[in-house]
Amino acid sequence: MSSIAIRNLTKSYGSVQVLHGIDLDIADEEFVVLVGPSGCGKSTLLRMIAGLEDITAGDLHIDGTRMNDVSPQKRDLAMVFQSYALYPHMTVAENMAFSLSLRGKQKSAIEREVGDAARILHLEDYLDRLPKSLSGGQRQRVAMGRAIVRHPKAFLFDEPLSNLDAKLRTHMRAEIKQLHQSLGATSVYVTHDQIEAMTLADRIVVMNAGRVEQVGTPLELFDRPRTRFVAGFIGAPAMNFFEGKVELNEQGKPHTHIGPSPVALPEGMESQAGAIVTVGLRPQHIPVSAASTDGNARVELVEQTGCETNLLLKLAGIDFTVQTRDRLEVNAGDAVNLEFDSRNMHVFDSNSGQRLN
Amino acid sequence: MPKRNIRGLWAGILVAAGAATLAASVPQAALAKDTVRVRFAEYSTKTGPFFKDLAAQFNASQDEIEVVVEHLPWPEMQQQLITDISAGTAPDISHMATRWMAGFAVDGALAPIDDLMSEGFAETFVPTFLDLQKIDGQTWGLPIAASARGMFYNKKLLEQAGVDVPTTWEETLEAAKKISALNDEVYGIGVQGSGLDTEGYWFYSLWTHGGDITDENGRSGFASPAAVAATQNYIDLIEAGVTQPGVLGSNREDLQNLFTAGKLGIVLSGPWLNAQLAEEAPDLEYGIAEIPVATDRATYGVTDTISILADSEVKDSAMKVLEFFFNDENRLAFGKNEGFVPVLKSMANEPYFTEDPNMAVFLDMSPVAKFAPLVPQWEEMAESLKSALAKSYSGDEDPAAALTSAADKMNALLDE
Amino acid sequence: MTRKAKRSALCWLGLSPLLIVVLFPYATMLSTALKRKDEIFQFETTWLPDSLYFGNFIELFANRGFGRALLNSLYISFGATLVSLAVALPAAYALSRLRVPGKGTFRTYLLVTQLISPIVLIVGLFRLFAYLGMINDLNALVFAHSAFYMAFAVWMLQSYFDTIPKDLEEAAWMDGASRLKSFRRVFLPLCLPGIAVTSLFTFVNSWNEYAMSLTILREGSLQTAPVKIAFLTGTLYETEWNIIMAATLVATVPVAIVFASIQSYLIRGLSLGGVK
Amino acid sequence: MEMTQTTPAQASRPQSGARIGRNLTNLVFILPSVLLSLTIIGYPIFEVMRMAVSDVNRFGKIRGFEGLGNFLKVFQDPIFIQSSYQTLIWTVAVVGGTVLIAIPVAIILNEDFHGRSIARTIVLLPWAVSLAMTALVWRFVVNGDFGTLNLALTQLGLPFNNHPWLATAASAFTIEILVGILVSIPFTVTIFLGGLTSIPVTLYEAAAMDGATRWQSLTRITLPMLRPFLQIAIVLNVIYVFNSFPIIWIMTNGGPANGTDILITYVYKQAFAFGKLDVAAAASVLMFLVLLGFSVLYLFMTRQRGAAGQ
Repeated sequence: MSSIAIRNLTKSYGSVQVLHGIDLDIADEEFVVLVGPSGCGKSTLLRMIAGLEDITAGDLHIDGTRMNDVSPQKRDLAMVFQSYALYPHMTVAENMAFSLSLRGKQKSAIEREVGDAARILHLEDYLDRLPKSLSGGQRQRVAMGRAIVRHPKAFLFDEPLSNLDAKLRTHMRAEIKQLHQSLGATSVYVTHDQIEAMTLADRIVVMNAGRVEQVGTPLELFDRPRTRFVAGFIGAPAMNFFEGKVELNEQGKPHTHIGPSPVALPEGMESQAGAIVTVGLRPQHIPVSAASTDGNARVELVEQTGCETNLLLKLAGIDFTVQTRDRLEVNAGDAVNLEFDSRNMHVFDSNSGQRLN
Repeated sequence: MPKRNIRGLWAGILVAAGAATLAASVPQAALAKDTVRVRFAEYSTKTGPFFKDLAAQFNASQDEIEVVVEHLPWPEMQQQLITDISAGTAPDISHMATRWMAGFAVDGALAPIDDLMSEGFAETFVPTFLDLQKIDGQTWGLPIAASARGMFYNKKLLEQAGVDVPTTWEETLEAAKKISALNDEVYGIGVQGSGLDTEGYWFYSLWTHGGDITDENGRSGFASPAAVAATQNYIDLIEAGVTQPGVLGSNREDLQNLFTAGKLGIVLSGPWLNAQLAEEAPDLEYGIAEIPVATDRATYGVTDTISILADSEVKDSAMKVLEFFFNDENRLAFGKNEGFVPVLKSMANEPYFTEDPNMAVFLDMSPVAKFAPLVPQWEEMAESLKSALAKSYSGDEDPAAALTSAADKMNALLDE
Repeated sequence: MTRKAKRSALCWLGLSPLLIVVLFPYATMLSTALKRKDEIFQFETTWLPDSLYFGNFIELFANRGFGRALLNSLYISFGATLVSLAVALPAAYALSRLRVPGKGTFRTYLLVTQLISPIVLIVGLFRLFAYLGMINDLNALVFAHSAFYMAFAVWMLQSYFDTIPKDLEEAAWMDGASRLKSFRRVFLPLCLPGIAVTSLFTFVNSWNEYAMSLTILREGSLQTAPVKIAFLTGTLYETEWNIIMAATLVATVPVAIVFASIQSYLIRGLSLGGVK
Repeated sequence: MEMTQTTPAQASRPQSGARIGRNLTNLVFILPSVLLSLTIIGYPIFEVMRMAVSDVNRFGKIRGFEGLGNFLKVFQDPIFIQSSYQTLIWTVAVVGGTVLIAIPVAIILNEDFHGRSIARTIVLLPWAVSLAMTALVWRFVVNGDFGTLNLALTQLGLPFNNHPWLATAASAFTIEILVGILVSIPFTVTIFLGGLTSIPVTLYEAAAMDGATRWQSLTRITLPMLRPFLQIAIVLNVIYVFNSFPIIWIMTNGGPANGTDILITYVYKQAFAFGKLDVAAAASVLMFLVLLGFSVLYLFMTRQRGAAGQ
């Protein structure tokens, strides 16, 4: 297994630049997830690592060797495609054995490897089938198996679960995680699904518009998103934001307003009075209680998920989402009380989007 | 509910198809006068216009008959005629090769014209040529074109090689050797090995060696000693390397083109080549002599026929058209146009034929002209002969053996 | 970019033997068509004519009626394409979408119609059209060609139709469109590429067809371009190569232009159709 | 030509009387095509069948019943046997050559390169000319003394000054086969290009990741995936080439010494030169049976193989 080092990697199509100098280090045996909205360049980055896209500028090192001009055949990486890209004219066993047979491995060795992979992936009964007779989940497993048998330097995953239904996706997610734990393979995984990113990754790389917004462990990203974009992207339901002007009270403590009511801001913020900031609060971090008659917010919609209740609220013309585990007896139109705790606040510069606290 | 719409769609298709068919089958307006359809094949680019013009003259000259002329290329003529006759859409008068006529007559496609011809008309023809149109005493057509064959030689090449115009096959071989030696791209004599009339080229040698197509018992003469000698004569030329390369790939036109380009010392051909040379190689100096001799003087007489079809409903009118075409003036014009030898007695004394040395030789040879037999299966016999010749010329098979199998085939066909 | 340039060079190099063989006859045609008749058979052959001579082309159109022949060919090819589409479209639709008794038999039947060369059938074909009074009728060729080329059209269209999801039509039915309307408004527009390709195949086949046109159209003014060209070869004692080459060149140009303009469309139509 | 699968929903629906009626109504869709081809092709086929078992004069008039006599005559004709053998060579060589050339050509034309559309158009060009014209032009090209082929070869310094290409059966047949291949390439390349564009790009990417070289992905991905297209190209080309008349007829007329005759030229000669429409009809029927046998066998075999892979 191997480490991957990416230095100032750039990609342009003609005059259009789609990746603007990416720097990233992936350690041996690490599971890194590239996440971001569609069009952010995450798949392009993955395909550049794979060698399927040319590198316009910058360097790619795998195990310390520069790989920019090495063809994908020689990079010894395995990839699981979104469409699985199973060879339709080969059986499951042949699909999995393909790379080994290309390398001229002995038949017995190939059989053993394929057999092992099939056992891990519960595919033993399907080895003689053609891909078209398999279900989506089985095809996905075959695609995994094709990668596993090779013992490559690293696994690359390009949104491998996006074609599966929700339940299967959760299940396969767990399998991939377990597989990684047992194989310890360096993995780069592209997805637009932040749950997948959170659950799978050792580290997450959040990308936006061809740039890396933040690299960190799932909890770092959740707890201390470095930019407003990351804050909004990670976490479900998405973080609530409201804008306000920073004011200092007599004690010199910063606060702002939502409508008429003042809201305390966290202390130690790198911000001057009068600056416009964006304040973020996760729905889980806004305590809510049913109010008698004149609560500060009005309920617009109630969503029950069984375990949690999501409330869509309006407060001084601003939409808020709040999640609570309490069984509140509220209906649309009712008034509720919200509390804003400055300890849970994420404050960003409204212009640059950079974190201020 | 979908049913109705399906019906609508179907009805639409039907209406469209019906309209098209209707438009297609509007009958021709009935004509008060007889329409005579005449079909010609083209000898040269002049043939079509010539007959169109003739038809116009005829139509202008009277009110009872309307001549309509169609013309077809030779290679398609036979197939088209067979197809037409089989479907009953044949013209009233059709041009054809005389060698097809026997088959057509035997299978009842042609009308005998003896009773249709007006008094004295038959006597205007050179008897040899009209006799060729007769089977079992009935006349099945008129000889529209007649040609004899002669030896064309390139004067300059003969001069350069220092040889006289050969008169025997032995002299021809010697002359051809000397001409071939002049230049890599000059060949002594052309020998035809493929395409239309390949067998005719062989007949020159056959008859001048004293052989014939059928013997005195009416059996095949393809394998007679004279026939083998005649074949050996060409094989000797080929083996001596004095012919054009690739005899088996050369058809009549290829030889003519070689002669036109000045690459060929000697070629055996017919009078039409005069017309072609005048147009395409006006500077070429050439002469025409009799076909070289081994034992006998001979030439190949070929006619083409124009016949009235058995299915024609206007045979009398058709005959009138033919008689117009065959009046002295029109025949002379046609003969001059295409370079054919006279078929009418009246033409024989025309200065055009007697004074031009390039035409006179053909006329001189007319008395020794020989003809292909008028048998229904002639085409098939000729095909097997061609095949035997190809095998002999290429050296793939002994000529005697090859010719014997062609003779067997001919005899079998004669017995059918 | 340089990589693509290198690849381009390799591709052209790989194709060059074939391209040379394809273009060679065209060079020959051009060379010969620009020569005078007496320049063709000379002691030394050359590629270039003594001087550029366009008389053959003028002769072709002014005196040989080649323009008329091209129009006849166009009429027949368009007609045959339309008629064969008119019958092949519903048949292919039925094969792809509907329950029809005897589908397998129909498929075998289509194959059987392709197994016999028209040349073999010429006598019967001629008798048929003679009976229908359609000798010397361009429409006879329209029907004959469409009958012979229809089977291929059905195969192409059916395999194309098979790739179009049934949902789309069903959606149209739910929207209240009748079967015919959904066929016309939803289905047909979707299969336009397939129809275009099929039309092209039929058109080209009809444009090039020789034996049937020769037999059924006897009148000079009704001949099609290939037949006209053959007639130029047809005199007994000589072939007018200069005129023939000019004619062949002229007959090629329209089709070549059509190819060039629609070739990407052609291949897209085919790939989606996936002739299977 | 593959059977469309009946969907389970369709299959499980009960066949009520109304449904059967509706199915019959659906016949309306295929009826026009059947009627059109039945009249125009069916009648001539019937004529051929009838003549094949009759004694017929040269104008197709039936003189009597012949039974299998015409077939016997055909089989006793050594030229028929020779032509059959040559037809086999002709068909196998032309179709085989076409496929072998069309595959790499299609693969190259499927690459993204400068001037691709020009190259594609040139490759399709032979399609724009009728076979008869192509054959005619090639007859001129290979003419020994005046043809442009020898002119070009001589200009390249090769000793082909006046080489007679059509003078031996072997050389003439080779030239004819090459021309046959040339004119079959456009159709075949088009079919293959259609097949190639239908192979998803990700398969090649997957193969590259699996370590396949370009050659390996060609032999192990492209070619197997082209198989259905290959099959259809082979079946259709065999039918067309087997029945292809103008090239041989115009270039050599079947000569020299019947060395380039194939069955269709044999039939043509019998019918229109020798006036033996009955023998020609019998030979045509045999040709038809051979092709039918081939098609059925081939389709059956490929379907079997396809089924075995499931």
